[in-house]
Amino acid sequence: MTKASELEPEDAIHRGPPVTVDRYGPGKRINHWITASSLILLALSGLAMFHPSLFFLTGLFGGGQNTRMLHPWIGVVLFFSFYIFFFQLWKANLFTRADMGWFTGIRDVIGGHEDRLPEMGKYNAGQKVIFWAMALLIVALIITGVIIWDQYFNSYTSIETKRFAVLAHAVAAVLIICVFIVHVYAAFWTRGTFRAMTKGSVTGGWAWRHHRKWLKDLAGRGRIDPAE
Amino acid sequence: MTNSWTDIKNTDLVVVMGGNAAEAHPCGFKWVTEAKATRGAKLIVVDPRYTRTASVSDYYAPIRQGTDIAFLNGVMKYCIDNDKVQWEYMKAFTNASYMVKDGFGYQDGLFTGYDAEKRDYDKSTWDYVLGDDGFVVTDPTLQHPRCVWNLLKAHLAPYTPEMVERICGTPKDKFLKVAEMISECSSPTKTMTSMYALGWTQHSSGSQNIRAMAMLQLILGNIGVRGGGMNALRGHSNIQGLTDLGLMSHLLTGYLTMPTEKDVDFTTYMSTRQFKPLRPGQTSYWQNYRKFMVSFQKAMWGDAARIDNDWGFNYLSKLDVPAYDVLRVFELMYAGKVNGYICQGFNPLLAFPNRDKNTKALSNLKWLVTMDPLDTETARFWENHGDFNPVDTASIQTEVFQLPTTCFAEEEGSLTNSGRWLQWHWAGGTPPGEAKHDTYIIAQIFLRMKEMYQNEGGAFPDPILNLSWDYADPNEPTPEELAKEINGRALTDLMDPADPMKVQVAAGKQILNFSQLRDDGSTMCGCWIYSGNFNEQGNNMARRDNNDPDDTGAYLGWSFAWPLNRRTLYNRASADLQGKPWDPSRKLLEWDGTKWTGYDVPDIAPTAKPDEIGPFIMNQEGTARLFSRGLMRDGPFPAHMEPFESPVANVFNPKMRGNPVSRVFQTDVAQMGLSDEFPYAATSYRLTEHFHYWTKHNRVNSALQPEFFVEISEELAEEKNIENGGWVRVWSKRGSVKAKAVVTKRIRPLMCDGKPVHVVGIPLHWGFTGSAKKGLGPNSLAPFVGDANIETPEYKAFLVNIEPSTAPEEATV
Amino acid sequence: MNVDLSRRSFLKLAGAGAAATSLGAMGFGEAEAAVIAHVRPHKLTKTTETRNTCPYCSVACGVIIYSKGDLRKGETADIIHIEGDADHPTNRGTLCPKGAALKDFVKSPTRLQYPMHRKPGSDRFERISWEDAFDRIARLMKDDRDANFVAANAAGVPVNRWTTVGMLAASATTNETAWATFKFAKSLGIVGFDNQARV
Amino acid sequence: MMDSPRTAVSNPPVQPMESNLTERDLVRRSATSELPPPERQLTPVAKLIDVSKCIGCKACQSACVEWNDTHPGIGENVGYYTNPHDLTEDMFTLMRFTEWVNPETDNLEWLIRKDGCMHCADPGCLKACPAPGAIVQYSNGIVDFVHENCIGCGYCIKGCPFNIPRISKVDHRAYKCTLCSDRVAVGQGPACAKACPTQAIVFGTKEDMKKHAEHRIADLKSRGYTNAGLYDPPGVGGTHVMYVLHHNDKPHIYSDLPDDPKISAVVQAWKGVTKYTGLAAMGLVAAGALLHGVFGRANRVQPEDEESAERLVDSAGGRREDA
Repeated sequence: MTKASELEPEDAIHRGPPVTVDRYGPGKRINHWITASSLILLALSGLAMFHPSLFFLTGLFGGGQNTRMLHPWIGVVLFFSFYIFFFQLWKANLFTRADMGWFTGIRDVIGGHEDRLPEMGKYNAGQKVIFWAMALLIVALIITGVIIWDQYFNSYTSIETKRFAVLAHAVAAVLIICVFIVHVYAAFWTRGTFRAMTKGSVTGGWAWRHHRKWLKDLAGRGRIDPAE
Repeated sequence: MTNSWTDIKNTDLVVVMGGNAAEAHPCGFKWVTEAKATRGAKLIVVDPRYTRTASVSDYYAPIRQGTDIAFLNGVMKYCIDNDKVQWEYMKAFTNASYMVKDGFGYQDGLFTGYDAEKRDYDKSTWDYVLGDDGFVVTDPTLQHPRCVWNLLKAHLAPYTPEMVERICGTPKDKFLKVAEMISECSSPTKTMTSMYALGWTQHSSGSQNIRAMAMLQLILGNIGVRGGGMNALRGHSNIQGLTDLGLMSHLLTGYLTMPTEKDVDFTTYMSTRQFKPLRPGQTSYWQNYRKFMVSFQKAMWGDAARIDNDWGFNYLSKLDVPAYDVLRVFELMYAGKVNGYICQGFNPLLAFPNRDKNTKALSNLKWLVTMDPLDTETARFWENHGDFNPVDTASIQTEVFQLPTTCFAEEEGSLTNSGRWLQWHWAGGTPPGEAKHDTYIIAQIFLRMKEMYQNEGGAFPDPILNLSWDYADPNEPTPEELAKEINGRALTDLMDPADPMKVQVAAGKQILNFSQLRDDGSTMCGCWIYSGNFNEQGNNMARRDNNDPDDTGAYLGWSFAWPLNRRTLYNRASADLQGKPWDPSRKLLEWDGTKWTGYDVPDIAPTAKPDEIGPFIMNQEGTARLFSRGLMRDGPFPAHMEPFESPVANVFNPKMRGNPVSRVFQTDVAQMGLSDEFPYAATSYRLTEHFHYWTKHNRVNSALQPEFFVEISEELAEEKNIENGGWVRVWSKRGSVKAKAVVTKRIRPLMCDGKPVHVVGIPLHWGFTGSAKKGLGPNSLAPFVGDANIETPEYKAFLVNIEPSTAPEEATV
Repeated sequence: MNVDLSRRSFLKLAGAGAAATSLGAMGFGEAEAAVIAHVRPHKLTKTTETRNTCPYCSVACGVIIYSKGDLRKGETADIIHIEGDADHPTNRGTLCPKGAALKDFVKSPTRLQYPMHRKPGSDRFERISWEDAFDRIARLMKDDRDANFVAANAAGVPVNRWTTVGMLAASATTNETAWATFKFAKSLGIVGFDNQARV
Repeated sequence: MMDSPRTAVSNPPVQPMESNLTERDLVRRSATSELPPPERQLTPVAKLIDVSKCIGCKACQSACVEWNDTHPGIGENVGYYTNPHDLTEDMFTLMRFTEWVNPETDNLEWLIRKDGCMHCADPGCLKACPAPGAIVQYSNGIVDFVHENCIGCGYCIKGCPFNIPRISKVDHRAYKCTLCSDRVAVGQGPACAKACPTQAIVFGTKEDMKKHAEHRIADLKSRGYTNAGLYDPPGVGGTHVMYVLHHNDKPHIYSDLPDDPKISAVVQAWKGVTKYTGLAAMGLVAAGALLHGVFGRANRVQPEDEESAERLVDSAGGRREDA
């Protein structure tokens, strides 16, 4: 038995067939999608100001002036929305010994041979990496972002500082976009994942296949509602 | 200016002392930088502050304000002691060889004949020894102890470099460097120009400051030559014109003078003015005074000025005092003896010293009329603005009329610049609102008064009823009509003196210039020195030919310069006794054997032989005066005098305060401060970003220099722990101001007579109207005393105290 | 081969898809076309030039006034710019910080527009017509002159002094205005008549 | 078509004139890769500021405000002559005052430098600008801002080695000295150069200005300024606004004029390597995912997984919470 910290309050099994398992409550889902959409908007508006070949993206926001004006505000939304999310999930994302096996067996991960890997809790190591990467990059982006938010914070830092900030902001942005792509693709590739963020539940089979330890813990703790 | 702005490019050395040309006259100063860049000329700045002029100088020497005479006397002594004199020039063109009466002398800082009671000199001994022929006795060898040259040397003897350092606080080595650089210009082929302004005039000994430099320039042979001269940089665009036209209490036009009570009739008046030559064959041009005077009277009163009524001589006021100058008038106003006042484009509340006294004086008026394009403080002197104008509005019973006038851009006419150029300009804009031309306003008031005198009679209406006012539209005389009146015209046919059969000028025609004026009433001329400005050739002030043959800087085809379009005064002195230019590369005139030829209009009769007639034709002597006889109230030689408020005593006479003959009103004696109570030497000045109290109404200039400040040295700041940019209070015996402090390296304490003297600089551009931040100025602090000869207030040297303070308060309305 | 979106999984993607399409609605692809490079239009085109001189110091720099409208054609002229006259021998087109900002002196918000009158003890100026102002001023002057004029001194010499009213003449008016002012003041016998020269 | 003006000492025309600076004269355009080469090469112009002739009168500031119709605010005195205290979107040029005691002579020197856009041959502002056509460089050397295209991001400020551009708080667009491109376009020199009373500011072809500078430097050397020289920094490819300095060996004493200005290495990295590797990285990850998506097998839940889950749940028995 592992500590309850890897389980979250709303996690629960419903008898089948087919068996379904609650993974995210409505709060978390709304929270996730706000974060997700701000990240997408930030990527689009940021890329527009990052490379001339993508400047046309400013059209999405009603022109360059609006893009420049909106981008930082969306950043603020992302920051708060993500960190509300963060403080609910961080415990479950702490690394465990089992995660080592996942990393060493990364080939099997990509090959889809999860049976050859240790059983995963609610989150596998890959998801945890994504989680912590997001957390760190968003901090970096909000800090550097504020430094170069001239409309309000111009007078607080030197130009030299701003130059480093704008560089760091660009690098962090590139990284977070890469992380984002991996995250989205992983969700798509691992069939049956999206419903976790739409319906909020997954099938028992999905849980058995990808997060068997999580499923067993739930079962072990009898987090199962009565058969209908 | 004896020379013109454009002539400065011909100089080898520019001495800016008693002025700050780069800041106050930047576009004229251009010609200094031009001379530096093209001729390798040098620039010396002597000033209590390291000014923006100093920032581009080759050598800067500090000096305590009000001690310029000691400095210049020291330089003169240095030149004489080191044989740096242009001997031939000095001997021939000055009165150095003239013998002076035995009685004359100088002791303990005073000349002979001083009367402490009257605060005046008996000047009878300040004169030449005249021979039986009525001419001055001279000693061309300069050996006789009583000749001007030896008296001058004796007078200068005390002004050693050590004495200069003791009085002026100028380190000996710096003084010697300046003296050495200046003395080089005694060479006939090197010339120096003096550019000065109110840094010399605004002292109780202002006139003598200027005399001292003029004498130095004569010793060096720099008067009348290209790139030389005494160049007074006038402050305002047409202050030269208003002075030339005699808009002063003691003057008539063209430096004709107002009669005094002594001039009981025209004959008596003329007897003291038609100067006879003091040397054989000299011109003494004032012998023509009567022509100018009669023609002036005819211009004023036309047919009412007839020979049988002394040409209307009695229409003129006769003065019972030397002058009803502005200080005297405000003193009278303060005493409740003035009922009405008209301020035409003038802001006395900020312009005259002792603001508190000005406010009280204006409050005593029954009525005040202001004519101005701008909303001046004077027009609102009754309005409470907290610390910026702390008055009790309700108690002020003065009725005020604020009349809006046009400004330069909306009117046509001529202005006379510092170089005596009369330049015509045209209107380019429509006046705002109901603003009117000054001439219209003056005409309206005059015509109404005239009508009242016609209908009601009243006190001596003749000069008013008879004033010639025959303009096409009496309600608004046109600039052309007035300009033609100034030029003058023939009233009857003028016959040619050379050929009595020939008509020189037909009746009604404009005269060519003042040489055609007559004293028999057959000509009229508003201002003789301007005559030629608008003759039958047309409006010469509007000429715009900017050709300059051989780049002399003369520009004879540009506008019109008085007198007779002459660009350099005393220009005959640019050539030697044979009529050859001292410096061929800087020729102005040359004697071709029969007449004077050259680049400028000769300042002498064109056929006057060089070895016979002296260059200074306005003087009875034909020469320039190193010894000015009784013509200046405070002495024939410049002698060191301390300001009335000085941090140190006069080293020649510790008991002597200020200028011994300056006029001091009883009410002001009590308001003089002493150095124990007010230890710091204050001076006032302009900043290049602003023009007096006008440009604070301009958003652009207000942005460039937004707020009133005072400047002090880092040493004084430390002593008083005043921080840069912090608020300070500066106060004198007469008032107190609050200002921002600018702590700078550009002002350093000076060691004078063994004690450090701290200088406090106070710029003058702020008030309580306009766009800039509200502020006060030096006139809240300066003393109500003027120069002994011309009554220019002592704005440049007075005493204050200073302390850290807080921001001034606005009116609580 | 795994990109086989079944109807169900397509619906699952709907959330993300919706975002994209609604963004499209915001005008995707309609990024504004950049304005081609251009400099500011020359603002003096079709203005009227008038030669004048700077009213400040005694260098008397030549200036050119640029106005919309031409006084010489009887039009109203609105000054839009003032600049140094390059043909002028003294300033050669240069101007100091005051001269270079002359337009905003002419147009300063504190330029006076109307005659104003302050009654004794009042705390404000009030509009007055030119006619009323002239009548009142002339009357005040006439009455004071008649009351205080000094016709002759003790010795009976006519002195014609009016000392109870003084006048200051402007230092920036034209010589022509000055001459008219001179005639006015001296003929009235105002001895307290002076100008800025002394200050 | 006329070429570049040779002087600022002339009176502007009032008759309609065709602009001499158009899109066809551009040599650089911000955020634009392939710009058609200009049809002609205008003679490079330059403004030469002779600090040794400058009297700090601020006529250049006045003339600049009046010509460009800006509205600088009225500030306060904070103990210095420099007003306003910094360049602003309404003050394109600024006299900066420094009181410097020369250690060699122990004499005070009041160093007054006219600050403003240097019109670099290699403009950092243009390099940093993300908005196509917001910053342009004409073949005569003028670097100008096209405000309609400006998005107000402030990258130009970070790109500029001289800290010149300023963003308007009102319209959020960048402003700086245009070298009076509108005057140059009709054959006139900049307003500041025309106004400058001592002609410390002169304008003409860059070649002429360099010749003029030589004379001035010779004069200064003759007056003892042995280090007098021309400031035309190569680090930014030279500038079209140059200084004559009496102490050219230490430009920094003139209120921090950079001794050797360059576009910051950080900005170079940001606008260079980061831009390309960044795009590449994102591209690769996306491509990787796509390829994996197309050719790799989907990770599907198998029926036996479901069964195992059901078995587990059944065996887990009834509901109990023993956490």
